[in-house]
Amino acid sequence: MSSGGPRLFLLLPLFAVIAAFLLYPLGFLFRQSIGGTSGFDFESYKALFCDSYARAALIHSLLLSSLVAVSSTLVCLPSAWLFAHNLFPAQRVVRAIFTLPMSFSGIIMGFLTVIMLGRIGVVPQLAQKLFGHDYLSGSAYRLHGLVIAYLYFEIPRATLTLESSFRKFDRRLSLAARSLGANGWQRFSYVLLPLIWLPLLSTFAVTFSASLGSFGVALIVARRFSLLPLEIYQQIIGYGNPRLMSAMAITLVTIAFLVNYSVRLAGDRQQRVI
Amino acid sequence: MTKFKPGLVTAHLLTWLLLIVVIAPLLVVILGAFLNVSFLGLASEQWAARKGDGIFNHGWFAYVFHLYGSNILFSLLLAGLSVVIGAAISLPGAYILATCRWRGLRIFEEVVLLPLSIPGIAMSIGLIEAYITFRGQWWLILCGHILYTVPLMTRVLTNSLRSFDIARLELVAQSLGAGWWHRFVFVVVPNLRHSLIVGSLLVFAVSWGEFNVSYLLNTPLHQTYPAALYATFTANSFQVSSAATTIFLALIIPILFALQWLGGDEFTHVEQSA
Amino acid sequence: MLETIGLRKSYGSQLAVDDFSHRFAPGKITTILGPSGSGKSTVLGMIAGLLQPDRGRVELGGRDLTSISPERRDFGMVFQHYALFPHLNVQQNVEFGLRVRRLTRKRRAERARETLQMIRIEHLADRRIREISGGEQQRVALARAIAIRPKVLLMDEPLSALDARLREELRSELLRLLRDLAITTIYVTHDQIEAMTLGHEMIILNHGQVEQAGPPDELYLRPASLFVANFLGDSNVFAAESEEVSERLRLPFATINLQPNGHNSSPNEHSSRCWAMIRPESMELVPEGEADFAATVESATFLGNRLRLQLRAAGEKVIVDVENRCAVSPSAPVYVKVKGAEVATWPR
Amino acid sequence: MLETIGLRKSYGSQLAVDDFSHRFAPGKITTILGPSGSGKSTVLGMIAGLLQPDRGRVELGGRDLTSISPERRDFGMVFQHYALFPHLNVQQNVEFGLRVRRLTRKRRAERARETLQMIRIEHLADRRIREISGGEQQRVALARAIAIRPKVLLMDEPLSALDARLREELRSELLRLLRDLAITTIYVTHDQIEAMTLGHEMIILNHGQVEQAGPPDELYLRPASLFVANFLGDSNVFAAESEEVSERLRLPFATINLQPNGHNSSPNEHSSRCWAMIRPESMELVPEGEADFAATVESATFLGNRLRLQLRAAGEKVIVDVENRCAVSPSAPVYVKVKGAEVATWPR
Amino acid sequence: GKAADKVVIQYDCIPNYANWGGVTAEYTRETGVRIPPDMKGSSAAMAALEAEKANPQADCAYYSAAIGYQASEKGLHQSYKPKGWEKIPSSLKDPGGLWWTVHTAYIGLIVNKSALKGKPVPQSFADLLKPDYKGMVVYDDPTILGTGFTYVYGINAILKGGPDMNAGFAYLKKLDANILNYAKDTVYNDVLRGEIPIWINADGNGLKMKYVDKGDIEVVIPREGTIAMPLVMAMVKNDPHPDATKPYLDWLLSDTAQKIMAESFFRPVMHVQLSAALQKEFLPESAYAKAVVLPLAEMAANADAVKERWTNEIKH
Ligand SMILES: Nc1ncnc2c1ncn2[C@@H]1O[C@H](COP(=O)(O)OP(=O)(O)OP(=O)(O)O)[C@@H](O)[C@H]1O
Ligand SMILES: Nc1ncnc2c1ncn2[C@@H]1O[C@H](COP(=O)(O)OP(=O)(O)OP(=O)(O)O)[C@@H](O)[C@H]1O
Ligand SMILES: [Mg+2]
Ligand SMILES: [Mg+2]
Repeated sequence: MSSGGPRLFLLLPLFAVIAAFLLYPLGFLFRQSIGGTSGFDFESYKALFCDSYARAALIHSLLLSSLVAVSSTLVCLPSAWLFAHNLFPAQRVVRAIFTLPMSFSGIIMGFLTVIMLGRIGVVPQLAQKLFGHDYLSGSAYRLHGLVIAYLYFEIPRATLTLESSFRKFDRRLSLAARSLGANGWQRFSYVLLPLIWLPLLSTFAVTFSASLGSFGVALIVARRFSLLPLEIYQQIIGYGNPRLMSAMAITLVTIAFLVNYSVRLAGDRQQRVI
Repeated sequence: MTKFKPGLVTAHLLTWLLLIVVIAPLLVVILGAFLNVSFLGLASEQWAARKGDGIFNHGWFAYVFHLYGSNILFSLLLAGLSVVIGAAISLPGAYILATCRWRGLRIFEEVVLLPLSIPGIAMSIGLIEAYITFRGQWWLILCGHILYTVPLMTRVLTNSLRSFDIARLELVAQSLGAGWWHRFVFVVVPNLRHSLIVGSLLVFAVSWGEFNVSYLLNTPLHQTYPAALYATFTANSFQVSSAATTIFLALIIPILFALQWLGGDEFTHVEQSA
Repeated sequence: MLETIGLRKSYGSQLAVDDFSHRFAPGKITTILGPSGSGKSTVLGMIAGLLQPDRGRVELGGRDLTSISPERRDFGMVFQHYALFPHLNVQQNVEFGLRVRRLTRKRRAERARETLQMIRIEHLADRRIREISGGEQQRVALARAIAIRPKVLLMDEPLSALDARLREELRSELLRLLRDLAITTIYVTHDQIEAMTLGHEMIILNHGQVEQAGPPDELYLRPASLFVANFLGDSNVFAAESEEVSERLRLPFATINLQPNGHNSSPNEHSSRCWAMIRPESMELVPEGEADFAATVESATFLGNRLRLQLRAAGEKVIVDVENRCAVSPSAPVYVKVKGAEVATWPR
Repeated sequence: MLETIGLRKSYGSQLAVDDFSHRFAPGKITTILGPSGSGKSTVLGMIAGLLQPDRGRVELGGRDLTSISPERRDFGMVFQHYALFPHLNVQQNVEFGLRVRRLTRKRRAERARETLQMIRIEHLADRRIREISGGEQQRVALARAIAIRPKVLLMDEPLSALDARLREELRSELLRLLRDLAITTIYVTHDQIEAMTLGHEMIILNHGQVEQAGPPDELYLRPASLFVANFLGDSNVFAAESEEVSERLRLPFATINLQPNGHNSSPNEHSSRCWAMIRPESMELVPEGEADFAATVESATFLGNRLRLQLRAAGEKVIVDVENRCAVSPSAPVYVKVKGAEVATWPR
Repeated sequence: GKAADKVVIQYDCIPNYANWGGVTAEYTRETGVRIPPDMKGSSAAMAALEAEKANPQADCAYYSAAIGYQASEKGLHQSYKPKGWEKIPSSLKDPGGLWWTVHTAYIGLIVNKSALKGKPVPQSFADLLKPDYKGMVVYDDPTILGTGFTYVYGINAILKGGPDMNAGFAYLKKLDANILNYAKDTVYNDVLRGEIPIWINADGNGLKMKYVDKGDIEVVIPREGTIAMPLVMAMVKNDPHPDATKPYLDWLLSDTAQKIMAESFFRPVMHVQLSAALQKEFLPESAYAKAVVLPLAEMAANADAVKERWTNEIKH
């Protein structure tokens, strides 16, 4: 009923920004990746997927991101649940603290990781003092160190996404289930789970694409561990091959987009089903 | 109710654990900035900071301001501009997105929100490569930030517009004789005041901490504070890095707390994408 | 005078309103009653100009309004869900329409005051919206609508969000207020009592079409169709036959005298088969001698001001309302007399 | 037999329910009626075990249920907003309670079938929840609740989300069904007619306290308090005085004969001042001679099965219901007789 | 404008490398001209300059000689002969003034003894291959940092390898097993803190850790020998602030500047009087007996090839 026609021009600024700063650059990158206007080919992509090193970076990235996404989703599940049902003391403060890492750029995460889990990090040194052995020493530079760093980074995202989806869950349903004789576990498996597996997925998607993109952490801690964003970074600061670099970037974007979009589609389908 | 619930208890414990994990590194860093902690290793740059006697010492802050003061100012400027421009662009845009039922707009909205889910580094090299001629212009960094913050603001606004069913209010206003301009000024904007505040804080925080997009866009003269942080992490001693980080936190923490107190539910699932 | 001529609206394939034509008596209240989904809100939307009719037009004093946008029609509107402006307080809400009409702050204030007084909520003037109850919110919504002195007042189920008791209260208040105001009012509801008590005139909609229009008592006493008979109030409907001498009507379980009263459209010539509708209150329990038919009580439900009997007469279910103190024992035989003057019939 | 003993619940400072004690007749329907916020849902919640009472207890057949968690009470529950499981279809919803009781798929299926048949919605079995209408959803919710053969059935305003017409339909269906099932049922509503028609017994709650409990007709005809008198049905309440010879009652505008009928609690000794309540249907228009008092008609509203007159007698407002065809002209004088036997009085 | 002239942009101006932090601080103190820190390594700096050819951002750049030479070949520099230019040995400057040395350093092993956790201090490149040092050794990524490049290129010469460089790469491949990582940025503080036990880098940095920052550090010139690494300045072509830059470049060759560099144990290219105490802290000349001096032209010519080979053979 609100006649959109005359007001559409209000959209122009937004459109301009997106077109100029998002669509054009990405388009440019793509063009570059397939070799510009003059006869194009997909050499760079071939290189990316076949050349052992680049492929390793790609695989590492995917591996790390999925690892982080899964673990962060699981780790934050209980807290999110508590928050959603306002069961935690001084909830606001706690939530605020939880959201801290979100605005940290990855580099701070990296720094913190080194400080805590480096070869002479706080944790190993405490361990040394307490147990006489420097447990976790130098783990910052290994895969699990990296995962921990990213995890730290994803805690707020995961918690908030999960919390909001828990909040959306209608508690009357679980009351109804109770009145029908469903015990805690049955309520969880028969009612809660079927209704929130999608939110779980979307949490996964959010954290996944976030860790896929952030290279600040890796910049500092990733030692012998190459990641796609790092490669892109190296390509641009050192002597790199612009085509390959563009290809890498486009690949990153595509993956992130696909993951998010497919989850969205799944969501819509369930909406239609429910 | 009053019964002992093991699940609940473990959930609480886990949350407390997470809480510690989140806070501990920050405490270490903040202490490191004020105290002459030696067990984390020696500090270079003796020639730079006048070490106070005793364990307390503020010299490092002076040093950080001396070396990176300009970056702080620049980042503040960027954040400020991002907020203003972001609001100016997002407000009308969000209004249309939330009120027009035209099919095409849904797709456009997806595109607008894209930057929230695709890797920042991809966008930044996109900007660099596409606008190579402007390389080294400081406003290219601003563009990077806008590209990242406008979707955020837009999302906050559309969410809250939808949450209070702006369409119905507009109908009433219309029946009371208000044309679309009146409706926009007297109905839409006033109802968005709160969301605008929240959105601005969010944008400010994100822009202040943004690294992925802007790092590569930095120029020698114009570097964002996170970039400076990175510099301190690599080049300066732990104490200096800590001081720098502490300065970063000093700005971010109040904002995040403010957000918790101001932000209603419709924002929680926006923060996650920050 | 407000008039709609052949309004028609369909959403996609589905026809929401078809050929809605009516002349709304000036200064009077017309209620539109119909089941959910019958097109009431759609009609209102088209009159307000918020919806574009596919066909037909709306005229005010002979002037076609089609091309006039809603904000320039000066129609007040009240919605089911109040839709008060959350960022304004009560007074500011009421002033809104005046503000966009560029009235001076002073004039606005006094107009708002007197409107609030009229509705007896001046004490709420400075409250925030979320600080007042549902009933009060509805009053404010009304105040906001009439403050602009609308040419026409449109209300879409204004009370249906309130609980039963509150609804009654507000209903009688509205009655007083609207009749005093004497604004041409169109009032959409799906509550019969509301429709009958408030309306000078009543329109019954079904599947987007007007079933019958007229004063409430006429619709109730002389329903023009089976639908109206069933939809408005409770009724017994029987397949009947009127005898040649059309004074007598043969029901499945009895034959009764029909005093000719104009209510019963004369059954068509060829056949004398017809539908007969008898209201529960149009029958009474009488001594055996005077009865039209005997029946047994299946159940008796207490409705407060009356007692509803479920009777069975020759296999047919019959509901009869009797005095609330009347003592009947279930499955006892009772003798019923039909007030012949109150039977309505249609050819079938 | 289900019994509650001194149930009490407060939210923070505010007392929601206080000292709620009642023995619920086995196999019968008890309706709880009260204004919004009077504590109805809270009572139900405590009986279901979803809320912990601050004090008091719930007993079933003499067994204290306090320590038994809701899921092990075998109480069926129907919520105002159905709360159907969106991810299950109709049949699966109905089967849910049986599934968690570990019935075999086959037994579940047939039990579900017969329940659906009982409620006459077997044709919906395979539909998704969002594909069925509100009324149907409510039926499914009911089916889901009774499928587990509950010891007690609890319903919280099951119909209030439906529109007027649909509500009536479902009400009469519920009536049939519940009376057939003969499960002990507690039915919360704020709709008087629902409460009176469905309930074998009725409890009137106000501010968390029981105002009166008993069969509907008793509550209506012999209200124990002014609140009940005003809340249940329409009534005229006057400040009156009963004369020494307590057969006569002096109203502001007339003096009437009270046939002693036990309804009117004898006014206390010291003073003879009392409240008198007269129902609109307890008065009738009569020829001048037989009248208790004369009055003038202020307005007449058509209510379908009756006509409501707003009279004024010696300055007092009096509402009287008369036959719907009765012809009265506004501001005409009328003569009214009070059915003395139907007047209720309380000391004031 | 006025304000703009108050800064000079120097690429590769890492505060903790060759004490640039101190040097620039001193210059700012004297003249008020600001030289912001810049974290690019030599190669990164060259890459940036090339990318910015259209509108240069930097005024001058600091390289390890070979990269500086290469950059000049790419035509990224403009000719400038700062005061005292003539005093620089001709082998250490471009006759056209496209680059010139400011100080020299030698590749050595910077060892944080406490971080060794009791393991013996390695004395030679050969020692580094011992499993003892697994995950303890760091050298700079040659594709980004000049020092790293100089080492990767020079190790072959030290090991008496032929022009095919196989010897060097064979060694690096073995060393790879013990590498903690290939640093993309200076790890000065990581070494000082003990985060990194062994860093193959300019000896000057190590000595500074030892004497200035009082770290538990030992600087070892490997038995096999070491590589002389001239570090050069160059003025960028079409730079934004030439007027501010030239005085700065002059000043860098002045006694004050050279002394400050010397205080961080990078050997000044100019002859400056150093205090006896400072003299003692420098390693004895004898230590550098077996220092190899690499032919810059050839080095520059092969630079890209070597970097690529390193990337393919070692890093992957
Ligand atoms: N925006 C819409 N899009 C599609 N169909 C619609 C829309 N609005 C109404 N309809 C359909 O048009 C018909 C009439 O709707 P309308 O809202 O006018 O009925 P109503 O009488 O107001 O119902 P209710 O009493 O529930 O308000 C309904 O069948 C409805 O499904
Ligand atoms: N969760 C709660 N927290 C605080 N107060 C509550 C809560 N639930 C109910 N109350 C208060 O307790 C009182 C009784 O509430 P309850 O819902 O039982 O009333 P009700 O009769 O069911 O009202 P309604 O007819 O609107 O459902 C009300 O005043 C309500 O404000
Ligand atoms: Mg409607
Ligand atoms: Mg309730």
